[in-house]
Amino acid sequence: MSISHAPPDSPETDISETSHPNAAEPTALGPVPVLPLDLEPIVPTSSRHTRVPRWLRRTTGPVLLLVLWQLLSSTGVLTADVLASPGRIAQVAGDLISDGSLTSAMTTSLQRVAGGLLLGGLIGTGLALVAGLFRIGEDIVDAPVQMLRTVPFVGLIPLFIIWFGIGEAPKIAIITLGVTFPLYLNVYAGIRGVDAQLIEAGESLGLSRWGLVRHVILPGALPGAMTGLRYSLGISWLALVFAEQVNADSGIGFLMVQARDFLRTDVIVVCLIVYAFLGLLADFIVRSLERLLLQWRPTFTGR
Amino acid sequence: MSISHAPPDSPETDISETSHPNAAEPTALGPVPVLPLDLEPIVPTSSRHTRVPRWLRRTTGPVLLLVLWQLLSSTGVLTADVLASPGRIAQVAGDLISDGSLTSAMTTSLQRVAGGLLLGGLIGTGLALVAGLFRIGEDIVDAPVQMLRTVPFVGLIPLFIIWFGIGEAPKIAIITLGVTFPLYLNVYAGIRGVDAQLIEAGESLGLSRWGLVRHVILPGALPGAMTGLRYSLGISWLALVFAEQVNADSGIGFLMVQARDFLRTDVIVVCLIVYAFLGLLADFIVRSLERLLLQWRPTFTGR
Amino acid sequence: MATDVHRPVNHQVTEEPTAEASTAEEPKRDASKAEAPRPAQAVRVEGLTRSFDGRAVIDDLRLDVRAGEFVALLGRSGCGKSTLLRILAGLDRDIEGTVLVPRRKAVAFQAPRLMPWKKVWRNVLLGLPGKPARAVADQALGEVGLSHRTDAWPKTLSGGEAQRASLARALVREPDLLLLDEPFGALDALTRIKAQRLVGELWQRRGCAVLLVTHDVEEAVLLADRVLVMDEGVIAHEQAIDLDRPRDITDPRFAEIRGQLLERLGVDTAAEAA
Amino acid sequence: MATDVHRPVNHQVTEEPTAEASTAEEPKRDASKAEAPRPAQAVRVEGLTRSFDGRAVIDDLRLDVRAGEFVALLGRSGCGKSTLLRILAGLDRDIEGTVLVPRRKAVAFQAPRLMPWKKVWRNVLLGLPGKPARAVADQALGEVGLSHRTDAWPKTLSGGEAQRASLARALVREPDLLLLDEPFGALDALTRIKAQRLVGELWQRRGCAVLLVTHDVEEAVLLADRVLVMDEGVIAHEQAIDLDRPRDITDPRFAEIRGQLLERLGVDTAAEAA
Amino acid sequence: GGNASAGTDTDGKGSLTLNVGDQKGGSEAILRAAGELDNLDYKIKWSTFTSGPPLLEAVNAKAVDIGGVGNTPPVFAAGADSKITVVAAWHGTSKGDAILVPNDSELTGPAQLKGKSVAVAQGSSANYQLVASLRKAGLGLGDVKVKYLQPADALAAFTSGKVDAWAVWDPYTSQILQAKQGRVLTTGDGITNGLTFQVAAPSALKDKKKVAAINDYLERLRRAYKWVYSHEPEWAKVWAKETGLPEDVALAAVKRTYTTRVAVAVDQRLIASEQEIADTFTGLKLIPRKVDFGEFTDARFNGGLPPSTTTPRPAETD
Ligand SMILES: Nc1ncnc2c1ncn2[C@@H]1O[C@H](COP(=O)(O)OP(=O)(O)OP(=O)(O)O)[C@@H](O)[C@H]1O
Ligand SMILES: Nc1ncnc2c1ncn2[C@@H]1O[C@H](COP(=O)(O)OP(=O)(O)OP(=O)(O)O)[C@@H](O)[C@H]1O
Ligand SMILES: [Mg+2]
Ligand SMILES: [Mg+2]
Repeated sequence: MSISHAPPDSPETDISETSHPNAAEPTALGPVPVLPLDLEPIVPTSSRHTRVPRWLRRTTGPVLLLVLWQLLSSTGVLTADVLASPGRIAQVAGDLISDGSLTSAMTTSLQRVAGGLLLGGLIGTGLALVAGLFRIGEDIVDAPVQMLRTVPFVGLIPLFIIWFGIGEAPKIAIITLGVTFPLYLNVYAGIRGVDAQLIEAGESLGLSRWGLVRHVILPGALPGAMTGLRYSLGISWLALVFAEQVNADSGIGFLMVQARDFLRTDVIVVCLIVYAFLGLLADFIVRSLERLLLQWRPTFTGR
Repeated sequence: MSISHAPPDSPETDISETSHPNAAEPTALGPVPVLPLDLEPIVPTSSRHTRVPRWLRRTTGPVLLLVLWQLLSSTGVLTADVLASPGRIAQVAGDLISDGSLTSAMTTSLQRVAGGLLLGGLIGTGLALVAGLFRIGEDIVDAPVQMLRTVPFVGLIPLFIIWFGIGEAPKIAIITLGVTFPLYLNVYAGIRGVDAQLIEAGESLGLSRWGLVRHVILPGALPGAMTGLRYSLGISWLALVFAEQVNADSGIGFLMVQARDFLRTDVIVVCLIVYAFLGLLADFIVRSLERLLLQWRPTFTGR
Repeated sequence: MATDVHRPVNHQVTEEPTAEASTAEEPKRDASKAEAPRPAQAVRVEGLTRSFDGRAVIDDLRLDVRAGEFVALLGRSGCGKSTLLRILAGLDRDIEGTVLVPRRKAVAFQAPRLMPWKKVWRNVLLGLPGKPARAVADQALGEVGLSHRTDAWPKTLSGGEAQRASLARALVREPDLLLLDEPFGALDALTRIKAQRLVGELWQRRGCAVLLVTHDVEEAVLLADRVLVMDEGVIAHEQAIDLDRPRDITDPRFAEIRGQLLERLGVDTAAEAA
Repeated sequence: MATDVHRPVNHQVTEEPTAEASTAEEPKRDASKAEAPRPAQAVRVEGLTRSFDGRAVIDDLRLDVRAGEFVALLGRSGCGKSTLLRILAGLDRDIEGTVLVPRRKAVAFQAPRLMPWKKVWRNVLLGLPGKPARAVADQALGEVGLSHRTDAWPKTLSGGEAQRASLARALVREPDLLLLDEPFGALDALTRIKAQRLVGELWQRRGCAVLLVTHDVEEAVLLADRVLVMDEGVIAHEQAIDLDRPRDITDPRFAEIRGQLLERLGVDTAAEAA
Repeated sequence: GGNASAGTDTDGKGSLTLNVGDQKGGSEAILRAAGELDNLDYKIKWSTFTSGPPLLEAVNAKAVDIGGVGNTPPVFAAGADSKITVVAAWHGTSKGDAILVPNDSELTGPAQLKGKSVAVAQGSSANYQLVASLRKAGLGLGDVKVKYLQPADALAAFTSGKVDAWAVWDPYTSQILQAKQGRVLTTGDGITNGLTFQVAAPSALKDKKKVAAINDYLERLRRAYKWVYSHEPEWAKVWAKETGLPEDVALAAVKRTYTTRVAVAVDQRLIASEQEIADTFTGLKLIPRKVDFGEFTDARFNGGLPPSTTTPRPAETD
């Protein structure tokens, strides 16, 4: 393990010579004389650009979408039977709200989603913990979950009807299923991504197995879990489209499927917009959670 | 910033005294005499348990599932009309394979999936890069994507038909859509999870913006991207169930939907099993990729 | 492959090394041991081998630390000091050989390894038995000069602050074996002296065994009962420091021991110039 | 809020500090400057302020470094040295005041900050212009004694190895301003001397300005043209080292300067005992 | 449930509960509109399904005792050997089953469909109608480009000109015609049997009390259908509200299809016409085996109903 000093004709000297021809032979007494350097200022951030509030900037995208849609509609590129104009849709939405069908649909669906989210959250995180924390758990749990997660809902509905009947149970089961897998995948990946050094530190501090999970592994897996949650929140509503095909007469998924069956394109679009808002809402919830739970995390925030 | 020394009656001394009553007053000359300690051995891993090869351990789960199924079937808990026995399913699968319908379905679907994965991969990662790397990109891209990702396929199919016709294009578009979002979410989260210190280091090394992306941000986002890929691989096949409702006459999704419409529970189960295998395959692919690309990562691997 | 750890304690190990067990590099087994006949052991390591990718970083190493002994460990960068510490802490079990350590251990790692998701004071309390009050953490942090940063997120600490937080976290544990991996490396002269004093005081009050990895020979001589030099995977040199405490840097015997150790580490003291 | 950085260079700043600009803590402006009349500047900092959560860590700081000058920066742990370095490196722009630095800078951070996904040698080459050959990295790593670990993943390096890799990564860049944040903190005595020598040689050959943050006063006096002591957010003390090079630790003037600096840092040299 | 019993999903009182599977704007709505849900001495628990196949899944799973579906889903259920039994039937015109073409299409008859693309929902009644219509015109399914599309998707394809024709049933037919988005190329008149069914679970038919309830339920349903004859606008209004269809479309569909339905017996002729459908699908390999549809019928609720070939009431629009 010796340190060799670069001879004067080493490749390293080449680099310096090509880039700065004035960097001449070293002297024993001090640095070589240098030409004046071009200095550049470090520009403080505060003087760089004015700040537009966050929420305003984030509405840009949706507003742009809306403007595009209105534009296409009014120029006739999108004809009414393809996609009704925002105005028309707003009117239909107004009708749906005033006759209470949209609100009641949302209420019904919300209950189902809440149930499914709760169950799926528990199962997904639970399985992820088992598979993430223990090798043996991984061996037993992971492969079946990886198999089940790609199994389509539609194929399972008949089985679910047989197993769970046609009440609320199969609907919640379907949502649960949808919620479970994204959470599982992300929490599992999160757990397996926790820095081994921190685990060691936790062990050396005398944390019990559960303490290690609670204080080290779960917080370390939290960023991953948040991504999973973001996905799950979306999926839980999407699963309604299937869940509410089974003996439902209200709910946003039912509304959607019914509108589809009776060719009510405008209602479909209203549903799509409701879904889009649910997506935004989910994002808002997760962002708020992240701000709260991940404030310890100094990471890249974009330029 | 002064260092105060604990007086003898400080709470800290309390701790030591309660836990080790023999830790008496400090002396100026050296440590206090101690009683013999109970030493415990550090047990080497190699002597702890014998190793079963990985693939064998991972098959435990699926095999257990299979055994359970066969058991339930043969004991009559699962009657044939609830879920046919593995034997019966194997026979149906055999028929489907021998008359070529399963193989041709897989070939057709595979092409669609490949197209969709490619497109969706590009779009998803592209959008994630734009939103992840630039604040302005996030402001414009993220909200619309968060909206779109929760929009149900079924509602979009009519629009896709109008835009893309009823050939292969809408099918690939649907798969693309399905693939895009998990990749987006995970790559975006991955980018935003890259350690700010490493970004700084990269900058200080004189990396160009693109160099920073390539050498720091993308590798840092890779673990997240892998989770996204795992999800996307699954979704791409799931999306077939919708995609192949649009003017398809072969494909695994078509087979599935057709079986459902014709109440062919046995065929449905065969399809489900095919899907389960696809899930395992996806997992295998991602695991291999991870082993290759994430070998630099010393993380928690379970006990 | 692994040495059976359950074999009866080999009587020859503790006090009277046989000819074939003592290496040529083990001179002066010495006075300090003679003072206390058959004292309690805090660490017993024998035939320890740890390889990375086939390269044995620790190779048939033997180490005994008496209970209450303060041992300093010197050695080239990369010679395996941290690896040895991790093994003693029970964190690396991919080993061959016998390792016996007390149950209550505390470690301050070379990198601070604070949990980024816990405020500094919570990091200090992490893993302590019972429900320790925040005051415990506040006091420990006060002792290392971090009173004003107890409520900070670890990632906002300066290098030295993080190192002190990590040190406080180890010291508050009151262990039987304290493993310190270059705990003062990132501290300025004054803070370092205070921290050294703090460790010295804990050691005296608690009577725990301490294994201190350091690159600062002066520090080693100042604090330790015995200084070990690690090289080529074994303890290549051992030096008892039989100076009275408190020790004086200006003592000529101090300078002599320091010089000997530096020479062992390959530094030609006369040529210390840039 | 921010000082306008585009104002014409204030002529009074460089050489003749006005009465109100020079603090009481700035004695001996000195010989070394007199040798080269109006030399080129490598760093100009004026009125620099950096606050975290309302606490000004750097508070109206003023700093000038001549091109080719070797400056050492001492200071209590947590006094803002790393913050200053990050600002000079252009990594922290949340500041007020004027900061002028050359374009070609290289930094060795306090923590190694190697990209964990790149083998050590790739880390060294990262960001170098052109397509540098691996030999360039191999040589740089060889110089810091890491020939045998060029192909390792950063996370498998020991603490000192990682620090040396980070140092090699900075040195290979041949910058006009070299910013080193405690680059030798985790190195044993011998390796440290070699690394110091390496930095000294690069400095002499390249003629770059160096700002070295260190806690080792001896090291500072050994290497620097000028030693700064930071305190309370400003450069509280400045000391030109006008000893001839190569410098001799045993020189009484050396010991005197060292003693003065230690005193500045709050260490009572007579009380250096545990 | 419907408007009256919103939130409860059950009607009537008593110890016995009849689980009835329904589709939106189906049995529950018509019974309620006709006032036939009063004075029930058993409970009816309604379950709503989006289409026939899932409803039959529920029947097969014994989750539903009885439910109403069109003429094709039972054939597939039989093909899958599901546990279902057809217990009642209505016969209406097949004018609602139509092959539609865009207004400006050059096609004038089914024979000209050769080489054209036709949208159809696989396994629907229209699927059979398409096959039968082509067969009558001397063509096979292979002579046209069949595009399997669900109605909502087919509508998009049809209106945007991606297909040349669309085989579909009411109310879609009425919707297209009402919106003047297309015209009828040919109807199912004389080609499809125009039947709709009530299908019960065999397990329910083994339960004496349930049989009695089913009998009563069918009686009420038959009365309700008769009620529609004289209350078309009223029924159309209810139906439109239930399904979200525009009222004019609903009224047109009611006149074209609904009011033509007469209750008929489950007899050999009925079995034969369903058998034909089954055989056709078996020929197309959509059903894996030869089906004996007779095994899936039960004639005990026929009472004095006329034979299944009874002419339906004439449609009021054309
Ligand atoms: N996981 C690993 N895989 C491969 N080599 C490793 C691994 N961990 C450590 N090493 C190597 O083992 C040797 C000893 O490492 P260790 O961290 O014990 O050194 P050290 O004595 O603590 O050095 P330092 O003073 O620089 O911290 C080093 O050469 C290091 O590169
Ligand atoms: N992001 C931050 N948020 C809040 N406080 C911070 C942040 N970064 C640094 N600080 C605080 O600013 C002060 C100066 O930090 P800095 O890292 O510059 O210290 P330093 O002089 O380098 O100390 P050391 O010698 O210990 O490395 C410290 O008290 C530190 O806790
Ligand atoms: Mg180390
Ligand atoms: Mg620092």
